[in-house]
Amino acid sequence: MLQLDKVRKVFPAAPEPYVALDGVDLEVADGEILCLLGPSGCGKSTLLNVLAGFERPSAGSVSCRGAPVRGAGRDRVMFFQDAGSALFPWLNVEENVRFGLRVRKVPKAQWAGIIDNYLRMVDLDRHRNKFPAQLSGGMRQRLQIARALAVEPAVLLMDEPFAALDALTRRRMHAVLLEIWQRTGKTIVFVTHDIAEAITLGDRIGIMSAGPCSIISKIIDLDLPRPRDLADPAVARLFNDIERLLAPDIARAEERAAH
Amino acid sequence: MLQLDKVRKVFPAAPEPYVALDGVDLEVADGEILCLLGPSGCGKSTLLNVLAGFERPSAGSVSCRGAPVRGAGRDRVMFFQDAGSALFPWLNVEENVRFGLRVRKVPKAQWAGIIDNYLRMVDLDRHRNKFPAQLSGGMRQRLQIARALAVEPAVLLMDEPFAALDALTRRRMHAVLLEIWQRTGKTIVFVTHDIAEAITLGDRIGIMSAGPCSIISKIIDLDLPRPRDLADPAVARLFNDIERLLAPDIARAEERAAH
Amino acid sequence: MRNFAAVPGRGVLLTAGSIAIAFLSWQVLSTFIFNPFLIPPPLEVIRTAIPMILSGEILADVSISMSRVLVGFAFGSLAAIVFGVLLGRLQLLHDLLDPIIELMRYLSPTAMIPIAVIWFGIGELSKYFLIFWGTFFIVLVNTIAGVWRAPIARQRAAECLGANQLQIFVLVVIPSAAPYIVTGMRVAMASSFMSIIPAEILAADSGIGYLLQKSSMLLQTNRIFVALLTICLLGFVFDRIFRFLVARTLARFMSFVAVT
Amino acid sequence: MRNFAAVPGRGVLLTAGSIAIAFLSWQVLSTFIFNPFLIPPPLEVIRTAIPMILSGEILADVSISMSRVLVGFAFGSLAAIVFGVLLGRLQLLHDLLDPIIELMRYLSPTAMIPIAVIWFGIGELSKYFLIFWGTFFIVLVNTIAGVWRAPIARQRAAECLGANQLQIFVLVVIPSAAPYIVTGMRVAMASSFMSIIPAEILAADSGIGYLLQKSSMLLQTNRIFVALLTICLLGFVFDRIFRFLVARTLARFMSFVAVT
Amino acid sequence: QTPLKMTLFGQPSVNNDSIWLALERGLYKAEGLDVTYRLFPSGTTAFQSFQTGQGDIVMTGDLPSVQYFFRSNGNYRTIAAIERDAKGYVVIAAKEIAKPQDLVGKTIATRVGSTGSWFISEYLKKNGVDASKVTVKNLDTQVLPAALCGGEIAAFFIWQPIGSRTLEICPDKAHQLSDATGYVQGYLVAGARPEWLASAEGKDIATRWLRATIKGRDLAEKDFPAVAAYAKAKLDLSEKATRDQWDTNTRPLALDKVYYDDFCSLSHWAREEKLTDQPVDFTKLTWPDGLRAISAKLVDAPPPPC
Ligand SMILES: Nc1ncnc2c1ncn2[C@@H]1O[C@H](COP(=O)(O)OP(=O)(O)OP(=O)(O)O)[C@@H](O)[C@H]1O
Ligand SMILES: Nc1ncnc2c1ncn2[C@@H]1O[C@H](COP(=O)(O)OP(=O)(O)OP(=O)(O)O)[C@@H](O)[C@H]1O
Ligand SMILES: [Mg+2]
Ligand SMILES: [Mg+2]
Repeated sequence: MLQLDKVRKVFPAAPEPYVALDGVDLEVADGEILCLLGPSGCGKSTLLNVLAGFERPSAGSVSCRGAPVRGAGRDRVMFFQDAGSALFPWLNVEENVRFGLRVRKVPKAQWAGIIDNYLRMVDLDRHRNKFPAQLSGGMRQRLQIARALAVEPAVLLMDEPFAALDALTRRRMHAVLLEIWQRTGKTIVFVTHDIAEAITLGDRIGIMSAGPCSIISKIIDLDLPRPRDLADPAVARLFNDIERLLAPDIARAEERAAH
Repeated sequence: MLQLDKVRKVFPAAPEPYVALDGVDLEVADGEILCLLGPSGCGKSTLLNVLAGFERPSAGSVSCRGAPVRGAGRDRVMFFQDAGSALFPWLNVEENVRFGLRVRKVPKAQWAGIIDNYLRMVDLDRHRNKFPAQLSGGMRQRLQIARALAVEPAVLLMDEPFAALDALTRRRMHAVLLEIWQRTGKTIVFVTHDIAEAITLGDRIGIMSAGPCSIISKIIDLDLPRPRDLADPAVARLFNDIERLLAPDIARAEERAAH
Repeated sequence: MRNFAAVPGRGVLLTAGSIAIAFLSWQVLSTFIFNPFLIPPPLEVIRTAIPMILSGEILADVSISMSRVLVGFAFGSLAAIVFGVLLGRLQLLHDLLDPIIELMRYLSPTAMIPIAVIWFGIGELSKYFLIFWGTFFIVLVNTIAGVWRAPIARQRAAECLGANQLQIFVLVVIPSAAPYIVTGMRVAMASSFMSIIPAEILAADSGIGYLLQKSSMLLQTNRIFVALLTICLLGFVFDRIFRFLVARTLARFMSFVAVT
Repeated sequence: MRNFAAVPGRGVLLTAGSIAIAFLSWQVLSTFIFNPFLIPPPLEVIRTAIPMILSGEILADVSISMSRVLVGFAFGSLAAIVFGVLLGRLQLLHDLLDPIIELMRYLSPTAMIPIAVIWFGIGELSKYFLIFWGTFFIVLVNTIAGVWRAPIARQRAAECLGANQLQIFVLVVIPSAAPYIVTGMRVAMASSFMSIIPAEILAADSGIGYLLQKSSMLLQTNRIFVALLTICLLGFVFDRIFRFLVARTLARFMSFVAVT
Repeated sequence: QTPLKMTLFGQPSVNNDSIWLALERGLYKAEGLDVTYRLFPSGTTAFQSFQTGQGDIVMTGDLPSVQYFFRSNGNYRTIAAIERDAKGYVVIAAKEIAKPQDLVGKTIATRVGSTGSWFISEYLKKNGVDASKVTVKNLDTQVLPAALCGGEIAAFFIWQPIGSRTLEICPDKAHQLSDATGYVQGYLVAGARPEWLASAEGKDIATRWLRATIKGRDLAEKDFPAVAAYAKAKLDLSEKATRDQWDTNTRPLALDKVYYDDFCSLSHWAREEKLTDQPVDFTKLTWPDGLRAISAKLVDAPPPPC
């Protein structure tokens, strides 16, 4: 359904252009959860921006259900890494969620129910009158999740949505996300740093190499039943494998730092 | 050295004021690392803001080395949770680090050396000409770390500094932080969600209760030698204890959500 | 916007105090240092004003001038906001029209008088037009600047949540640009009050601008100062009302940057 | 600021095209629809201008007016920025002075002529003062708005990194307010060019404003338009230079909000 | 001996031609004066500066000189009537207005508070038109032609060259209904401050200035090409425009009976209009000593206050 073909992304920068992505190939099937792992600054967010249609690739092509992606589409909803910048600061919690419903012309009668439901899901129902500036970092992330889920898009592009949440809230959010996914069959591209999170959620895990000229160096199929338990030896082995796959870049970086 | 006495913090909000902190007592000794854990939105950032002197407590008192805190002081450097908002967007990576050196009147001759050192430490030396808007989320966090460390303050107040870093970069940053701490004996208050991180770094761990009217419900002394291995049974037990301490709030929240 | 909703008590006190000091120094300066014939002291001005107020002369002038300012200012601001959002978003349109705007905005309302007469005659319409002219470009430049600085992430979020271009304009870009637009309107307010004077050169037989001109022609210094003081006071009151309305209705669009 | 450093080729082409269209429509309108004596067509204006250019008359007027505008504008902006940062940061000072400012900013440069003469005589100084007056309040209002919206996190970061109050002003608050200040200066530019006219009422014997008035007195429509067109062109060029300088030296302060 | 410094405020208008030629031909220098000549767009703006103590001699119109005299509590003296004419004021009307009575029910315009208002009042009165049946609008001078050509007003009363410009702009719609002959005369008068005139130096300078200006007048009356050349060079006035005005100029350089009569009439009108509240006392408004020192013939005995 989502398809990236030899995508290259070059940013103009001083003193020379910065090649963030250099030939990324990727296919995400309908109804699949693909997790992306990779070292900080490798180009995960850039990749999501290309998928969302916010950024045009410098070369290569992007398509969604066979149609080339030329801009943002309402079928693909992005969860932004920097939650603060993507919320509408002049709308309170409730109104931020309502925004999507209103512009999608969801019948007014349903609004209250949908909003209550999703706000309760992310545990913000007691804070519905606060404005984004009055929220904590984690609350902003949760609000963005509620807002994105409430419009029930076919594709979710999520950029570290749970990074600022404590372990237990995060676990709850995993359950919520999987429940919705199982019920509605959304396609999800999920960027994270947390290997355990990737294993918990993903059908497949894409590993990106460190930048510049980053690519998806490896794709791992997770043929494990859900829920997945990290204590399970098969899962633990996988965890270690992935950690090792990510390590070479770190090792290289450490070497450089030592000089 | 740092002392909070019956600190209460009430935010004006509609429809009624929100009591974030309600009687927080805390003492942080010189040269200690205190980690703060607590559910999202409980008031950890608020507590740091009060310690930094950015926010006046609504009641209670704050002091640093016996002197009451009346405003920000250059001895206490804050690492902001929202890295993007705290960087100077018109200065590139190198200049952001240089800012602190310049205003602290560090001799010019030393600038280049210090900047190189810290940028290499956070692996941003190859990106020194980029502006904050050109950095990834993790890179912004690392830049803020470099900037804070470069001025070598006596007290570091860190609000989830490593939240957006991948596991391996994060591990490296732990090593860097501990190395600096051991060498210079800084006092560090470290907010995190990651129980493992708290155990790795802390001398003590403070657990905050969920808001509103949050307090520090429990302080745990970690009498374990460093480096600490999560596989070690004593550490693993601690991990579980802490998880359980944090759970009641989550349980309560889950209950509410179910209705 | 910190001050937009200041503590009323302290605010009123300070305002009164500061105005009192200003008037006092004016009184002292023009009595003892300047020639009171050149710059009449405030008491003198008030003495001149009282019969004008009692006879209703000033009130009539004020109401007619204010209605002109209000119409011109409202339409000028509205047109500038609509236009500014379009120019700020549509690069091609901007590149095409910017040079013309850049040429025209240096024409003062006074310079536009002949054109106003040709287009709109010597009735009320041409007066509205001149005040419109004094308002439009200021709000326009500010609106474009505000639109350019509307954070892209916010617009992208709106777009993928399902907003169409018009909705992005109205629901995201304009609110994001609100602090610029409001600042522009406050600046333009002064300009639109100043434009009363050229507007009322045009076949007015009442209004504060007319009073000012007639008194200037006749070298009636006291009456000139009555007119000037009236304009200042009206502007002051207008700005306070504007601020109050902004604080009441637009506070949510104004404060977000400061709070963090 | 997206457009501040537009692609030169396309930019120049579009600019030329858009100005050409504007002049063409002016030519057509004033030849066929308006009375060409009231609004002379551009070719007529140019025909009038040529001997004035060749004789050096215009050049002398332009250079003297430009020097007046530059001095007044530069000092007005500078004073407004310094003042605005202080007022934006020191709440008490703001509350105290705001009412006086709110009263004074409605006084047009024309209204200030008598005071300018009293304080500065009829020489260059009073002309600088009037242009200063036309600049100051606009930049001031924008600067205060910009200072109020300087993100607090940034100021706090600077403070705990070790910056003192002055350093926070200069290194953080002013750069954060730069987009507002620059916008204010661009708006004020139009006002300072318009202020040439009242400034040169004052016993000038050269300058574009003087040319304009002299021609108005004698109803020399063509020459009036030469003067107006010159002001517009000067303003246009001045603004382009200003934008260029901003793009060159201040780009880093301007672009950060849009990029994310 | 060093020349005496003085500053003269004037306007860019052809009725200043006596002064122009005096300047051009060095007549002031010959009188031992070093004249700084400053131009103001109108007598009113010149007075704005004059009242702050700038300038020594100021050229203004009739009504402003009287107004200023009262507003400044008598801190002004007219030292000579430099120029006057009735032809310099005109009534330009739409073609369909053929006689004064046609103005009834129509809107006419002038610059309110200028000599034009006086002209309107005298014109209507002497033609037996009921002033209350005519609407008078205040219009800035530069707007008058557009307003008349656009059909917004039926007529306007104003000084030249605005009238003749209007006839150029829309000859098909406008015509000159009348000039001010027999109604009013517009004046250019020179004035100064009494304390300056009372000082030995001021009196000396004023007298020298008058003497030189009289010589300039003699040249200006005869030498049209010189006036036209000056107007062309300094104001870019066409020869025709200069001619039209030059032809109407009469340059008394005196304080004569005609002056007193006209100003009495002006004073009556101004009091009717509540622009002034007391009669003009010519012994206070004028300073005849300078002219008298040149020639006693130039000054007539003033009438009683009127
Ligand atoms: N506008 C830009 N101009 C220049 N370089 C950019 C720009 N945007 C991103 N980059 C660079 O592209 C690279 C990838 O950035 P990206 O944000 O995609 O990383 P990421 O994988 O999301 O990292 P993180 O996990 O830290 O969020 C980085 O080196 C970044 O500096
Ligand atoms: N300016 C404000 N006005 C009103 N409420 C506020 C304000 N700032 C913070 N709060 C509230 O105070 C509580 C604590 O916020 P805080 O940012 O300290 O949480 P936190 O523990 O840092 O959470 P997180 O882990 O999600 O960052 C939250 O409920 C938040 O909504
Ligand atoms: Mg990222
Ligand atoms: Mg926090």
